[in-house]
Amino acid sequence: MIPLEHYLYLSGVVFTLGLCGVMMRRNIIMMLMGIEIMLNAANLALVAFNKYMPPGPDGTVPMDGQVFVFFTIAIAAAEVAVALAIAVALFRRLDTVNVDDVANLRW
Amino acid sequence: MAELLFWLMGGGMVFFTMLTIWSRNPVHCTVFMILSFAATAGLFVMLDAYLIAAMEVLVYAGAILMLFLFVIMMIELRDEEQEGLRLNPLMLVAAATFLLLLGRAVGDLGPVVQSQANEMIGSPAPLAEALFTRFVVPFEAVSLLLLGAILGVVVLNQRSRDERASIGPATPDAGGGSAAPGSGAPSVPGAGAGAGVADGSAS
Amino acid sequence: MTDILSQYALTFLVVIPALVTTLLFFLPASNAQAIRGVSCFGAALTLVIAGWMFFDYDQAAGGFQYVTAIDWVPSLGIQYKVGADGISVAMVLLTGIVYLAGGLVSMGVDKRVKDFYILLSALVTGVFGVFVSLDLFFFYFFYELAVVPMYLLIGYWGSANREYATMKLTLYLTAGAVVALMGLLMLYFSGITAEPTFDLTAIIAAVDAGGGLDFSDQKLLFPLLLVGFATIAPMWPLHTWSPGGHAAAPSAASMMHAGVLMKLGSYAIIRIALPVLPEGAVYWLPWVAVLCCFNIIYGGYIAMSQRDMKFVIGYSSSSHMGYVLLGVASMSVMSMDGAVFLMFAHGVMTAMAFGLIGFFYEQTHTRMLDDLGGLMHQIPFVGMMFMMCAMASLGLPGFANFASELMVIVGSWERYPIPTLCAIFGLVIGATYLLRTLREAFQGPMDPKWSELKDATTPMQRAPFLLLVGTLLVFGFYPLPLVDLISTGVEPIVAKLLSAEAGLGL
Amino acid sequence: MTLTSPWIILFAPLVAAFLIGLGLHRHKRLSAGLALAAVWTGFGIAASYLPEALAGEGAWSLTGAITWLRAGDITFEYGYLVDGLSLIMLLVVCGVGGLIHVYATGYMKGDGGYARFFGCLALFVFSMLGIVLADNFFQIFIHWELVGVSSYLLIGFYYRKDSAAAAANKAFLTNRVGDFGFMIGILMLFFATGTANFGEMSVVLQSSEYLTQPAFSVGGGTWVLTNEHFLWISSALIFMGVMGKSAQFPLHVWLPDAMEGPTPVSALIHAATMVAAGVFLLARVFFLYLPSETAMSIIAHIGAFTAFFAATIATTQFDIKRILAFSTLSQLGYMVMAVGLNGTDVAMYHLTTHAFFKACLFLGAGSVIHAVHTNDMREMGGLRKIMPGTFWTFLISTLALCGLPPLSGFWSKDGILHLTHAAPAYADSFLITVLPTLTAVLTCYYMTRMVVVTFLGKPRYHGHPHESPASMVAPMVVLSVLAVAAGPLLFTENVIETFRTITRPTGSGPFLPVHGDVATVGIALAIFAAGAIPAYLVFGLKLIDPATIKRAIRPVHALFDNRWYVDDFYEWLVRAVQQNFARLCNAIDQVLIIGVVVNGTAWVARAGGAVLSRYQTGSARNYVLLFLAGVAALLALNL
Repeated sequence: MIPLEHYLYLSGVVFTLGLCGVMMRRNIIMMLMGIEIMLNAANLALVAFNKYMPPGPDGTVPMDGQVFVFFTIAIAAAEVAVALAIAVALFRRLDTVNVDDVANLRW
Repeated sequence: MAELLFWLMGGGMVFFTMLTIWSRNPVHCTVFMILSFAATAGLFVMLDAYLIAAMEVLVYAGAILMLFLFVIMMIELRDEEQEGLRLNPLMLVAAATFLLLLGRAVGDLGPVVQSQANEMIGSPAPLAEALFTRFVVPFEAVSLLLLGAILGVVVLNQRSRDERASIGPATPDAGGGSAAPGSGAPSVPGAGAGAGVADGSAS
Repeated sequence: MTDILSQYALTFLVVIPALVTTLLFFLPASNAQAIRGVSCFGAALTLVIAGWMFFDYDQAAGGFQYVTAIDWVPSLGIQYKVGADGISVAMVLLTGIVYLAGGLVSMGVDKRVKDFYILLSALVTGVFGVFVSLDLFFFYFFYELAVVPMYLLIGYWGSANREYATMKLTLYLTAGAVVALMGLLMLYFSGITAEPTFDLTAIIAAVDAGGGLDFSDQKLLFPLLLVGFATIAPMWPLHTWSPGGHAAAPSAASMMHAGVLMKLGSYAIIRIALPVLPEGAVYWLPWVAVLCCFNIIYGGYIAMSQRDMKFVIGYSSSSHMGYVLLGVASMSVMSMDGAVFLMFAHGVMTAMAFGLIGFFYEQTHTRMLDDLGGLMHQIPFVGMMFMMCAMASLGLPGFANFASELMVIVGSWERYPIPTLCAIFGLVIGATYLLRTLREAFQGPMDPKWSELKDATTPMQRAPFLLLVGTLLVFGFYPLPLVDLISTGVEPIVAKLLSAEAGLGL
Repeated sequence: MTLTSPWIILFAPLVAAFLIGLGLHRHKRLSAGLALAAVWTGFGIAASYLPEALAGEGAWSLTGAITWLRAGDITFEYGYLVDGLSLIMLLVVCGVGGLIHVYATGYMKGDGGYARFFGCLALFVFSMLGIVLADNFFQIFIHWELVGVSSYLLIGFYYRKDSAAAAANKAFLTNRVGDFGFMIGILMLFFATGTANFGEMSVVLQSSEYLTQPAFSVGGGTWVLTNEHFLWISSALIFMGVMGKSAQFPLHVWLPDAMEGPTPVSALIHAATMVAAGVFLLARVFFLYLPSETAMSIIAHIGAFTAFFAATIATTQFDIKRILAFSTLSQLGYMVMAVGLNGTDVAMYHLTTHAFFKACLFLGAGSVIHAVHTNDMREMGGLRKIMPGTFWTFLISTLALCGLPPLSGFWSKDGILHLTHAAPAYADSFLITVLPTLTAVLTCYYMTRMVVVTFLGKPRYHGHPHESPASMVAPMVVLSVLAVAAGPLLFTENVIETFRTITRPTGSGPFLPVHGDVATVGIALAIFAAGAIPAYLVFGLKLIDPATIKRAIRPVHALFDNRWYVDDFYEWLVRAVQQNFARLCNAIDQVLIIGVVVNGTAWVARAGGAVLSRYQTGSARNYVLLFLAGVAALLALNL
């Protein structure tokens, strides 16, 4: 049996990789991908937690972890749709998807 | 057997993820990401989350990443924008620290969870029951969210009449969407940035 | 009819200006005459109700009367609860008088009349609400409701330097309100009552039953309420918003502001801070008495060095509010009666002063003493009224201000002889700057450039000033009814303070 | 009827003032008539008490009160107390006042503010009568202030003249300074004795145990102030009010300037009644001063000094009304001194006679001014022929003021001079023993100078002066008759007894009868000769050029001419000290409170915003990094 920690370590490593992707790539689409990776890592942790969750008083295991993953996926879908739309709009307007060129939101 | 499978899937997941963030070509990235997600789906199966595993493949790999591909194709990134990972020592240190802390957190995991895995939780029935009873309000909320996202996407990419009439991105966008409050900002990047700065200081 | 009135009189007071506000929304902006008519009619109606309450309030019974309570959010202990004791009735009467006078004085406003009157009546709604609320939540709500329209009134209709003045005023008052809100919330969660409640009467009842906070808690909590409310009072050194704000505001706004809004602070201290935290009050009030000296003396001297008439009156207001706070701090029936009475008298007086200055400012476009002079000859009615106003302000017998200041002085002498000496000396200072103002603006030879000035000649122009000066004279000559009325509200509070003091053995 | 009529005396003028103010001012004659009616009604009612009062041997009094204010356990009453003392004062105020009202109908004819003038006069009469009738300290304070304001209104009657407005302000403010002390004194007394009512307070103070009780102690009993000492402090503070109203040094500065008002005002307020209110108050509350040597001596010395001081200034002035004003100051000094020397009755007597002849002098001066349109004596002269009525009444009053026997001034002033020598406690006090007599000589000097320069000699006036109308001359005639008759005729032994019993509480000194024996008459004549003959020699016969004298005594003359520089000192005080202090306060407010505290807070907020906004780079990756740092920090904190 694989202990929970293994899944969590795996999830942490993948999350950090996603984070590196977000931080170190300048292409907005690649940053989005990094975000998706992070979400996915979190999903893995949630599902693993669900597997190792103590059963409730009536003996059944609550499915909260999987429900959360369900929501995460749905929200990720929505997020990606909007974010990509923004990316497209950005490209059309400014002819770039490089975030360093889009630093207007400063003081 | 289970161990082997775990190391295989987990290793695959990490490996493909690394390739995803490393590759210069976005299309390759997308493909590696699909593979990474497939490995994740395998892990989900190992964790008895069959429905989630199916959704992972269908929604993530099938739908979301296809969307990425479409957009990447549509945008036709120029070469200099296809650059890969830019290693920044500060960021690397930050990521490493974060990883360390995360590891410590996992190591310190208290008695919140049991060490023994639950058996026989793979049926989608309890998941559905939870979704439609306790989580029915968030569930409905998500449907609204999706609707909003659809509308947002449509609005964001709606071209104004002027824009449609003229050709190319050089014409001002007369408030085609809610994305740019300073409608009429010229699409030349530098000038646009200038207008944006002006807006920012005014607000 | 009378039954309905006595049951809902206070609700009417809050609702009438609110209704006026609503009604004005639907009137066409071009029909200025109708807008003014509706506003003044509403104001007159509130004055009639307030006047009726003045006569109808059962002094023998005392306590809160005309109480109406409607549950609003029962789970949080919020209810719409209004009621009036002697202090509230006096303040409500003041508000009614100043509202009507302010409405009449503003007949001359011709810039966006509709919006002006909408804001004015919204402000009055808030003021009436504060004076009659017995629920801390609504108290705070109305308090903010009174402050916000002022921002717009000064910001749009104001005169010189209005942006700075209105920003400063609003920030100050809001900051004060937030500090007070912190205090109110701490009170709410402090566990005085079994269930957290905003009901002031329930809290006071619990305190009276021996369930008040510990002395150490009261010591911490009282300054919050004090500073929060004293900002609008305004107590030195929190006063600097007031002269500039008054000076920049349009006439009616200055009148409402100096006349009524400033009284919210000291009213709130008397209404909430003292009865709920009597021991904290006993501990802190001597410090208030010390600050009062600064208000009185220092405010007076600053008024002396001003050249702008509105600034003179503005600083004199902060000087006079020193008397009010001194009266509150002295914890005797005489002094606190005097303080409330002075709030009333000063409200009427200062409303009149700002109304009069506004009257000729519309024509001269200057309020600087160096530019004016000899106006008495050209505008004798306004001049006479201003003279009476100045006389009232410097504490001339026959005006209500004298009676009230005398009460404050007599009532404070035993407890705080030195601050009272300052207060008496303040009368000398007051006479100095007011007479100087009077002389430089109205007496002496007249500059020929003012020969075109028009006096207030029509009854409509004179009515607000006659109303105000008449009030001052009536209560100045025979203050007994009003003072007796105020006493019914003040006596229980003073009794609480004195027993708290005895309990502390300070 | 008798019980309510004091209210009528008091409020009739107020009603008149209100009616005039509320709309009757358009009808000039009606306004004047109302004011006249009000004041003469008062006189009539007061006179109706006279037989009863004289028959009552001093025990007669009328009292009544209503509650004006009450709060807690303190009640302010508003009442009246009519006894012999206030009755005399009532008669003086209403009688002299009434005559001056009549005079004013002629004097003010044609003035634009005719009705306003009578309205203010009526207001003044109300205020003054309130002082006279008051039965407690708070009421007297109220009317003290009201008198101040009616005086302010009347001095500033010609408000378009800058000097008039300034004089009015000065009068009000000087009085306010006096009232500052007055109020403190009242408060001290009120809380020490527990009552503000004169009758009750005197009962409290009469018990000797009360006086030795400690009023309060400081430092755990190391420094105990007994009621006796407490009392002299408070009564000295009360005297501050008197100094303001009765223009005693150093609060005298307003009275000469107050001559900017119309002449009837000067006569009524600044000679006959209001300024005498201080003396009246001293008599009324004499029970305060009786137990205290210190307070009495303060009063006596200040009075004596004021008398001499004002007389010296009067010798150098040229403005006819100013001379009279300084003369009034001087005579008030006499009265105050007399009170301090335990001679309340003589003080009140002098007050009464002085009211007659000084009012007459002012009216005469007004008549002259009316005729020649100037106040400067150097532009008068030779008016005797043209204005015989004015001249003769003026002369009689002058002689009365100089104390020439057997005119009324002789009897009253002699009584005071007599006191100065009969007080053993002050036998070695130069101020008390020598100066009053010297002042009497100076009085004769400057009054003779005035009469000579104004009415005798060659005409120096411009235009065509003529005698004033009957409405103006008649009151002067009546007053001069009174000035003559108030000596042996009016002031009978009976009235003196009444005075004495009322104004001399138990334990006061022996009663000194005023009687004209040969020695007294001789001294009076000698004083008159010493003052009048040099004046006549210099100004009438022109034996010596006044300029020569002026040169000879230049420093002294400069001192007198500049009013001993007191006004300059005050001016400096106001200009240099007070105004600068006000500016300092304003600077503190602007710089420290508004500048540092208020705007400082705003600056800190702005600066903080400016600093923090640097981290708003707009680069998404930076935000991620910061976000990561935040999460890491939270994690690290939790582990």
